[in-house]
Amino acid sequence: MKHHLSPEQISGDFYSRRFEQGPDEDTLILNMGPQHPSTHGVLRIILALDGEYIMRAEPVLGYLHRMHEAMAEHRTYLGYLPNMGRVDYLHAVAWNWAYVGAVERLGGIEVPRRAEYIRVITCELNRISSHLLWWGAYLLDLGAFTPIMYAFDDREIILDLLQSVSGSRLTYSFLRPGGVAFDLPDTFLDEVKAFIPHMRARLPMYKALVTDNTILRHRCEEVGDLPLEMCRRYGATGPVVRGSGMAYDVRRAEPYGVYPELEFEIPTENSQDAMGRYLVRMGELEQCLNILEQAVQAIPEGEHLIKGAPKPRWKAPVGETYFAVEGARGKIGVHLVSDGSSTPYRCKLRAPGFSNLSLFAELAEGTLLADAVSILGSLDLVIPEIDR
Amino acid sequence: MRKYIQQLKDLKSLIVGLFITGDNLRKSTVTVHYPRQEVHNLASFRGPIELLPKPKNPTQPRCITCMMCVSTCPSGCITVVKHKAPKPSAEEKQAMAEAEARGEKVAKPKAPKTPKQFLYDYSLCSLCGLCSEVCPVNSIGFSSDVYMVCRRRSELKLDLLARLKAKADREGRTVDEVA
Amino acid sequence: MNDDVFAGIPVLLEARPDRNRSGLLRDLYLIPEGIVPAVERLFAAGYHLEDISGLDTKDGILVSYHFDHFEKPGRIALRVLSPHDTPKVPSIANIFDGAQWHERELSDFYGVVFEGNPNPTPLLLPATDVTTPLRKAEASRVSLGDLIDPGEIVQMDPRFDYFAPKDNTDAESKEAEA
Amino acid sequence: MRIVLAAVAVMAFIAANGLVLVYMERKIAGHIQRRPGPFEVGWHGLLQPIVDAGKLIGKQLFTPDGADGLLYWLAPVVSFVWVLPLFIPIPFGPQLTAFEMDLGIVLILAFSGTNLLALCMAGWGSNNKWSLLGAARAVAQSVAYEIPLLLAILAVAFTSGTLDLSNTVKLQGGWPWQWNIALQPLAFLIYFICALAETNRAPFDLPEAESELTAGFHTEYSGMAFGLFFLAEYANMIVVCAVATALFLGGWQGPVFSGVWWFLAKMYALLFLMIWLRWTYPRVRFDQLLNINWKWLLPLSLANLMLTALLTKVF
Repeated sequence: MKHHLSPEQISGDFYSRRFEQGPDEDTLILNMGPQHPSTHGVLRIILALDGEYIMRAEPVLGYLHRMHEAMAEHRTYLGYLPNMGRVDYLHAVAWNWAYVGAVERLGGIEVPRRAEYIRVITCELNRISSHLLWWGAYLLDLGAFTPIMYAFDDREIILDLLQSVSGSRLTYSFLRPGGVAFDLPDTFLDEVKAFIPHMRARLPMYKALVTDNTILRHRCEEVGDLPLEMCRRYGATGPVVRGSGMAYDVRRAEPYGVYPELEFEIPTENSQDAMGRYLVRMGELEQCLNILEQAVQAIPEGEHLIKGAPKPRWKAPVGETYFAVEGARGKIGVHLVSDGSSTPYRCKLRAPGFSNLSLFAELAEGTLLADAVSILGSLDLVIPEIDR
Repeated sequence: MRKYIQQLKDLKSLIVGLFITGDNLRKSTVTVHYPRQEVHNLASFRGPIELLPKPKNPTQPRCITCMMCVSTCPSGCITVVKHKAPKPSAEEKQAMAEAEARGEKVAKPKAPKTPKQFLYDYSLCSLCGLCSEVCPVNSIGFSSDVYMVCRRRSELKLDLLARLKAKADREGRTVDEVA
Repeated sequence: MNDDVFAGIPVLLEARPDRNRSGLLRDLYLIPEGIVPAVERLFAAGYHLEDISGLDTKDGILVSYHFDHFEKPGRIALRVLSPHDTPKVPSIANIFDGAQWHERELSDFYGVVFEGNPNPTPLLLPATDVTTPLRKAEASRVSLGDLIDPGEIVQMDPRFDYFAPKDNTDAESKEAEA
Repeated sequence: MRIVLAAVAVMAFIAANGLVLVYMERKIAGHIQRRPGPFEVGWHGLLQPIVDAGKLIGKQLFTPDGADGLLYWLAPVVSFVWVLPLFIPIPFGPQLTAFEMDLGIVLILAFSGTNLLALCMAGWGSNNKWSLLGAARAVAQSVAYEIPLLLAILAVAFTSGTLDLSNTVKLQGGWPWQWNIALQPLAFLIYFICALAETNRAPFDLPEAESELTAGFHTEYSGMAFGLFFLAEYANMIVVCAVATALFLGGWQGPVFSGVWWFLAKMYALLFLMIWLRWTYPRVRFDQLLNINWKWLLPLSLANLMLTALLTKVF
């Protein structure tokens, strides 16, 4: 066999230097990504394999890094809003909310009640669409091709609904400090009311086709065993920690908006495995529908944007604040520091996927390659959010 | 032993799955077949921005070149060029000079408020809508153009004034008709 | 209940900020050597690490660790001020494993060296990149006291005087703004 | 002369059925997912497979850096060529057999194992770690599943007392209860599951599991080299379904009238089932795949064989 590769090329790049060939010649060093179907974008994981068993895994980030935090320091408070939809394109409303909430907290801005309800409705719709996409993509990872199409069928309705409010289908940026940019269209609430029973009727089909499927159960159960203590060490939040049996949800732990007025459960699973995280998300779909049902009943009439809401040249008062919301992947935090000018002095974005992915290396050790794919999918990663 | 029986029972779920996909196979398709059909909700889509015409003149924008949109746009995708003030002719200059000599207040000719050029780089735009919100005369709106295609990036640099005129022409609306 | 958590750890400044405005329950400024024992206490008390944020001020680079509790929510911020020329902070990655990535990210952005980080490789920026993109230009840095409102100060080390009351004109102008 | 004619006919049959199967797979997948599938080329996309084939033929053939040229290029050829003999003993109709032989089943079993060699060569020759892992999976999977497959066929051979496929068909009747599946339902089930695994079809498509191994053994192949693997996979599917039809489903014999149409109808019904399964299930994990084989299929097929042997001896 001929090799035209120089020794440097064979030994890999900077990041794989910790994986240099050791005394064990049977070890296979494998680059999973950045172009790999199940790393959901451009995550790269360097694996040391013994057969198909993973001896060591190390994620390498930064392939989708856009330095959103530096952009914040060069844009006005309002001008930074469109960035939020791009950080996590699957749950854009939650990121919008986290940022807008931080600005409101900093500036002491009131939000009209109607706007709070509009935020809840759109945020929960967006959460459903995010979970549906995760569900389909996870099953793609596990080799089932059809569910993602069914999920997209339902997700399309949500995108239509959100389009009718915000005008865009994915990277929504229609929340504003002090409310929302647009009021709901006339037919919107009726359409949401019609959507809720439709979605409820679809969930049993999802369950019968996928959740109960014995092949899927064998792929997920007892895979990626994640004790609660480990979640804590890595700061995992969202469905990951709830799948490990801890009912931690920012909507309840640090209530914001009108969530304290809405009744919903926090689904948890004690199995601590990939199936637990799967079931938590499926349970959340139902809870989102419950929240929606209450919100469309309770939404009051009124203004959607408070009078005197920040204009583009608005200057935030001096100070710092930390505001967290519950995104589809966990706790989204925005740490905002203002020096009194019209641009943020510092905007730190806490991405839930960042912490959730950091535990992958420990979780994947000793598992099969196929299990690693299953674990990776069960963490519900969105790489742009992790790299920011 | 119980484990094995349970595993056999679980096989039922495979049959159920087959019935579900089989049921869907029987049903009609749900996709929209693009060239033959179109989606129904294009109107609510907020696509590339466009200039809104004056109520009485569909070829003229309402824009007063206040430059609010230019300074607000987070990605700097709007360029507005103002008209220059018309140069007074020799006679007018003379008249002005005479008037000034008389100690009267002279009104210098003012530039028209309408924009000379209104350029928009769609490739940079993130469709946040801040420009349309800050516009004092409500001159910027969203088009619902979802079918815009281009071969190179430079084609995304749009001349909104020309597009406004083209739109008026396309709709066959002229100044006279409106008036 | 939290009062015992940091007992015996040297604290430069402890503040109780307005929770509705800052989102923080407690706010502690520590010396670099104090961060590891303090974080160990938090780990034992069942806290989890939210993130590590940096802040470039005139007085140095402020590293803020945010912690929260799953069952007893209440955000605690620990902060370490580090000089611009040799920013060195002990790593807490051996206590909270998740801190490894946060620290690496901060090293990328601010050039802060976290001593003892098990894998001090660049995380988000290329390995060849030596720029520290979030460090501000000398002229645009603002002093710590002009950025952060500490709220009610519980205890203060006299050496740590960034939040000490300044002359009245400053306070008056702030009032006028408000 | 007959052999040459048969070879040409078999090649034409494989190519034609390959095209039909590509179309069928994509259409069924589409409709299961509530979308029309190929639609633009020809009426309801009927010409799509031909266009696909044209695209594959037109593509550049590419040898990766450090690949073993001989193994790398031999693999797709071997994979395709050794499928051809498999068609020789298959009785499509009463007279429609390429070459009647007493040991037809043995020939098929012998040659079906060689496809594995091609996968092995492809995996090793590509100088790609994903390909190698795919090849390793293919070997373990094929070797394991060959055994219950063989035992299931053996059970049928016991009941009918012949290894000649034509004779097996002739011994069955036209109506479903006269078919071997009525006598050997368990053997049929085992055979069908093993056939899925042998042809690397979902849920047992581990050697090419694209979400794990990008594309498994054919990661590096482009153009018609990939096309040959593709064609061989479909040809193998046809073979296993044809053998199942002959052994278990009464071959060309059918109610009311008999003939080649019955054979093709039954064969395509099985192919449809295979496609249907693929678009319904997730993929099993590798250790589970082997567990299914060693813990379930092998003991069951052995028990089935013993029982069959006992019953044939008694009656």
